[in-house]
Amino acid sequence: MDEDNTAGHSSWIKQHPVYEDLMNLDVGDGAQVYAAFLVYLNLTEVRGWEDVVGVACPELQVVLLEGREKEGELVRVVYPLPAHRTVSHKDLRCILDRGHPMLLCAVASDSTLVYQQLCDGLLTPEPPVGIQDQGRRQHRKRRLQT
Amino acid sequence: MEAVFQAPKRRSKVYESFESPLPVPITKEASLPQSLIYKAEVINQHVIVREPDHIQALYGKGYFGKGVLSRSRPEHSISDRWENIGDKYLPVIPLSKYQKHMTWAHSALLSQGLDEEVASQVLQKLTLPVELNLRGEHSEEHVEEQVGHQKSPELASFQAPSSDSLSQDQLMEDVAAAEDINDERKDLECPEAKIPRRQGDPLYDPLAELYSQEPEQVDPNALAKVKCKRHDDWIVHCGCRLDESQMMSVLFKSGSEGFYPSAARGYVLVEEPSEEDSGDPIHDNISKVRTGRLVCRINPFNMMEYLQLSYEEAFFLVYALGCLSVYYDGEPLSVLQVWQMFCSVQSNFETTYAAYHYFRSKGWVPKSGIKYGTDLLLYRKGPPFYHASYSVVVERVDESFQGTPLRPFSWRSLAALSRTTGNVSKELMLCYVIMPSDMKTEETSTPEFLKRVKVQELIVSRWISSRERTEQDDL
Amino acid sequence: MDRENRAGERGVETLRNGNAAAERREEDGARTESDRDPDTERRISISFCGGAPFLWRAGDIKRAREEDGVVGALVGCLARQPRQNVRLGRPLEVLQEEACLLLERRRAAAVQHKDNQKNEGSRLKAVQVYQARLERSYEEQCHLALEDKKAVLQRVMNEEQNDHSGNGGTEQAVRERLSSLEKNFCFPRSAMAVQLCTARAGFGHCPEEFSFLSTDWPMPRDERSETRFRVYRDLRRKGFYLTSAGKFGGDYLVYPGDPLRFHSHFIALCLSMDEQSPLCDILAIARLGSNVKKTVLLCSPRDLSDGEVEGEVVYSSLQWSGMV
Amino acid sequence: MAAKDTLTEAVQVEFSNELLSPPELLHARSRNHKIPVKGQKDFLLSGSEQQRAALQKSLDEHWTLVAEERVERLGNLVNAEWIPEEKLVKLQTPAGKFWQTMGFSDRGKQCLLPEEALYLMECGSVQVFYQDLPLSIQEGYEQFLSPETVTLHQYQVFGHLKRLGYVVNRFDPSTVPTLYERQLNLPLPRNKQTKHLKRKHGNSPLGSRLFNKSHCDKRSTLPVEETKPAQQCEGEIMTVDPRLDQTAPDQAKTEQNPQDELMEFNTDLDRAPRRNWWTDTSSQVQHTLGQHTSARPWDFSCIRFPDLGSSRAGHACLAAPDPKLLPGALQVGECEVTPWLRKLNLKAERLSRREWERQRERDRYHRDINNDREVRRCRNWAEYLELMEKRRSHQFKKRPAHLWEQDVIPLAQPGQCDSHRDLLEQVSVIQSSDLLHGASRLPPSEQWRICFNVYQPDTVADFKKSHPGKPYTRMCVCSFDGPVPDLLVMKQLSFQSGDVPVTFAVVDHGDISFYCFKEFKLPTDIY
Repeated sequence: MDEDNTAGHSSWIKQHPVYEDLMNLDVGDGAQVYAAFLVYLNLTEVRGWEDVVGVACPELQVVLLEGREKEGELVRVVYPLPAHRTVSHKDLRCILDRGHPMLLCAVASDSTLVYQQLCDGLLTPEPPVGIQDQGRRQHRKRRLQT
Repeated sequence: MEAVFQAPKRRSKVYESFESPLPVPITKEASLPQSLIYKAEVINQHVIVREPDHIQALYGKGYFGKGVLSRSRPEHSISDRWENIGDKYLPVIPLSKYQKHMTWAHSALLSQGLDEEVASQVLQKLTLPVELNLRGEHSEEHVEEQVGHQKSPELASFQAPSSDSLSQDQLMEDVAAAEDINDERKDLECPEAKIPRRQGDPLYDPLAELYSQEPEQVDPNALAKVKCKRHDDWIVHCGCRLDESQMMSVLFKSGSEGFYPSAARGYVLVEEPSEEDSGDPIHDNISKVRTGRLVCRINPFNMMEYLQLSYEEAFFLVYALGCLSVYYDGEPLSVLQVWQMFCSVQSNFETTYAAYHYFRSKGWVPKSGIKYGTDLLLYRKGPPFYHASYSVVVERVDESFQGTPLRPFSWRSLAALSRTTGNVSKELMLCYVIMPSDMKTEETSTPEFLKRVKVQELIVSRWISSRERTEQDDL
Repeated sequence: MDRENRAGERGVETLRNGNAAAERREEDGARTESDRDPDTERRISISFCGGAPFLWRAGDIKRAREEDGVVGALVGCLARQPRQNVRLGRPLEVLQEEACLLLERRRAAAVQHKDNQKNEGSRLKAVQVYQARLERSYEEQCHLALEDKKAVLQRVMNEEQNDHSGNGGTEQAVRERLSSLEKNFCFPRSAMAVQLCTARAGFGHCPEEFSFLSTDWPMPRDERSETRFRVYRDLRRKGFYLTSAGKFGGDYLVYPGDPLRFHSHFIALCLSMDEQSPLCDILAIARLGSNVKKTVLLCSPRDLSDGEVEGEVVYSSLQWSGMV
Repeated sequence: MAAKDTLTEAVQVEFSNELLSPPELLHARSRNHKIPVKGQKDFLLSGSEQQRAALQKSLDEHWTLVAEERVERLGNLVNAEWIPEEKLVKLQTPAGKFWQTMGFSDRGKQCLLPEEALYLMECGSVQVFYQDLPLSIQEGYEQFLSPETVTLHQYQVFGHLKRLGYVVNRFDPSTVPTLYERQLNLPLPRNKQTKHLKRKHGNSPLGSRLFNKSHCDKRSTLPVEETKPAQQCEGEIMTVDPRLDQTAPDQAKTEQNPQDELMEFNTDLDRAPRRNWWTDTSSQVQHTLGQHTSARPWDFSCIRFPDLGSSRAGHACLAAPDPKLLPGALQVGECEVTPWLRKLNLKAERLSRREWERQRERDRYHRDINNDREVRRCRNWAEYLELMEKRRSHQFKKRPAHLWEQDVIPLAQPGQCDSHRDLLEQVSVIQSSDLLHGASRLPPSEQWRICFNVYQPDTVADFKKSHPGKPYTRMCVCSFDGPVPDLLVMKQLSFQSGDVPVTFAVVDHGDISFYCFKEFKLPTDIY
């Protein structure tokens, strides 16, 4: 390929107004902001989430995303984090205490994403398939504690 | 005692053919084109490949990188609903989505320095409905002609390239052309040569032919809840494909043949409410479109899929294979510059790269192991052909075989890793990168130190005494 | 045989200790359903072996589980079938946290055994008592074995009589055997049944047990064990049963009811609020949780504010998101 | 101690009230020996009567099992005595069937190690007395288990394995043949294995010696001067032996589908740097050997052995090896090999069809430099070099300056490799290490120790204490709350264990998990 081909053209990533918005949230951690943008794209372009917006979390100096999986559903907060980082329960609580169910999203340097769901309190898991009291599924209390 | 080598597990169905182990020619005989050097650029500290045929080659030969909008191979499409229009098979998107793309295009134009009015004008012209050739005897060029007939000459001239390629990069050029619309000379110079040809290019849907038997409309949410029959894992994790019975329960809609067309990705069918005031240009075209509600338009902000390379992948292409140029701010970087940049953006890059290089140079394909909580997954040949054999944690030690671990293990965390790995029929590997003890810290400022590094691999396995076999009461 | 009688038997050995408590008989677990006599309020004894807290007596183990939710892990050979690992027997190894909680609630006392072997006199006396007991046991077993045999013959005789077949000859033969049995019955010593005691039996050589003060509590109380304890106590208070979750990569497996009958719901990870964990570790255990259909529970005690003794514990549930 | 006494609360004596009365004892002989089966567990607490009843039933069964006491016929019990000073249990009546796999004789007396005695107590086979009074299981735990004998964790692992039928013995580092011995395949001297079982009076007890720190350095019975050099070189030997690498690729091949594309795990590539063992420099043998042994410990990579298989082998007579290289009493004189050579099959190797195919495939990609016309035109070495240089500089022009005209240049140039193999060879700059490499230099660890040899249950029938043979694995016992071994520890232990794998038994409150860390070399995959 000719050398001059790429030079000068800028990619749509850089043009994307949402990327600019995220960058303008005044969070110093560039890698985290980029991670947030990848997650934004994944949520909106691939998963069809609605009303996704970036918000700054000044306590953690990170960009979070808020949005709904489907229209009319609850708002969820997504915390995008480069995969090689560490995280403390305090960080997670800082976000959970905003009052929305939360997704923690690890972002690898090749843009691989792994989502985990976090919520406040003790959330009883779904009964495993094949367990006899499967029929009682609907009776169980989802939340034991709030 | 050495661990026994377990043969890699082939995927039960392989949907693509193997091209080449690495994205470089491996016979001297081949008459080599000049363009052996792929191009990547650093965008906010990440390595992105934008050139479609580079993406194609880097992913297809050696499985480097990941599509930023796809789970692995760059194969994202704007919609999972497609319709036949004449000879075209186009994606259908809701009006709201189209409007969102228009908003993006609009702000992109503004940030390019256009004033509000010009931007709106440009955009409006660009997004007028397109009449398609319903008889279908001709392809793209024919459509363009028709489009041209409808529009003013200026518009036609700037739309010609747009319909050919509508990546955002292109839009910017179009805009540049539109700005100079008065200067009739200039827009004719619109450089065809620079535009990557996409017509008939399988890149835009590399898997269309190969995956023809696989329905595309699988609800990802439903898919996420299917357990693999072979592995104690979710089907989306282990990479197995659904068998037929599972497929039936997962499919929410079938009916279409399920393949994407290979051309005309710049067009979209916008799903619009049919009650519209007559006289509206949109309405005029409705009758031409099936069901009267799908309107064909040009996507003003086409987010063509890019390939993102991990730092390790990028550096291997640069340093080991010498086939990648990494651009930063438009300038290509030297090997050393790339090294130093990656070292600064990812802590322990020296160590993780040493491990990556080691496995690549043994002919294996390492990919990110993040979904299992490890550093790397090792595939034989590549993810489409084999299940990953190893899940690798990389550690760094000096020659006294100790050192602050990159990831301090406890028996607890090791137990979790070992179980997680075992559940998906992979082996857990510890990869110790042994740094020579006389090595000075500044030595790692160049990749040449790798020549003095050694690697020790260990396989971690659980030995099952028969108590545990009988003790399966706790799931 | 009635209870009084048996208690009397045992009294002989235990009297020398001059302690009435020794006379109490812990009801055999399977049989106790009933009353809560004041005796059961007696403290559970925790003894230590290699730093690990153990419960040895069946009664203690039962009470600890049924009243305090202490599950622990049986680690010894099962008396009934020692050579298998599926079901194990006493002793019960309990978690440090279980021991701490029992102690904190004054439900248990940690005991130490003092070796008094120096005292030759008391040793000889103990040997005497032991041997006398053995001798008596032999005699009684001898007697019982004879009674058993007799009972069998008697039954045969009765059957013959009821048979009305009028075959007096058989009846006569049985009668003769019965009388010869009286004279010639021999119960070999090797046939005597002896008990191999599980818990300290009282006729051993270090009969004294001391409960000791918490200053001597042989368990480390660093920050991590403090965190674990506070989480344990809080989850217990919520009614959960807990066991160790090492092989699931966590601190506790959390059950909604007795683990004998219920599957666990959670893998609890105890960590202090500020502790930094590698994201990779979180991902690995969350994956494991999704594979075994359990929720991973991050548990952190809040910092104690002034004067607070039992601070709140914060829980966050980590689950497979279903998003891939 | 006195200080502690003052702290203790009032003496509170509470003995087990679990003593059985004579009728109960007699009755116990006829009790049920079945273990009730645990039913399927529930997931949710429903509070239903049915669920409550099921729980009660399980609990009742559970408490019956837990409360049950061991009752044995006196005639079936072996009596023994605990000797705390020696940390041993001596049998007072003849041993039972367990003698085949446990215990040892000391001056005609049958003895058991504390863990063996405790296990047999738990099994109801042995009754142990101390000062003429029987010990309860509890007293056994409290008295037998200590850092000087075996710890609680070690005993829990021992018991776990014994209950499954494994033969478990204490590990004695001196019984491990040195690597040198293993190389020569020398039979183990009898005394080396059996000294474990018979010991001299006055020694500290065997058990305590093995685990006693002060003794741990005397691991070897051989004089230090002799064993050390052999150990020093073990790492090198291991890697040089080509057979060690062979299993992996073979297996891969057999698993391959025949019509699968050609796949070759290239082991040559992995060990290429050190394959200079068998050369025909027999004439130098004497010289090389002398030089090295006098100067420093052996370095096997430098000791050359004569290549007797080669038809070019010039010397049919081998000089006597340097005596310094031979173990102890071994004497080797000059050796005439000519008659021997005649018996060797010197015919060409016969390859199977698949092997032929593979070789042909390899040849196809191999280009003979002599077929190159330009090369053939060269009349001398200088011209050839010139040609090569010219070609190289020609290629340079195509290469971007930012990659190639720098201090650090790429390892390979696109389009300049003949084959995948060539390319991989060019970029393979990182060597793999061997687990045993450098292990002999490492001081033995204080914290990490191998405790047990483990033999599989199916070998019990033929097991002989005097000739235990090679264990199935060796156990290192550790606590779940303790550290995970690092590479250093794994090197030390695998060195100490010789050719037997080491398994880590990790004890988590009575629950035991076993982990192995096995050396591995990922084969090179060429396609």
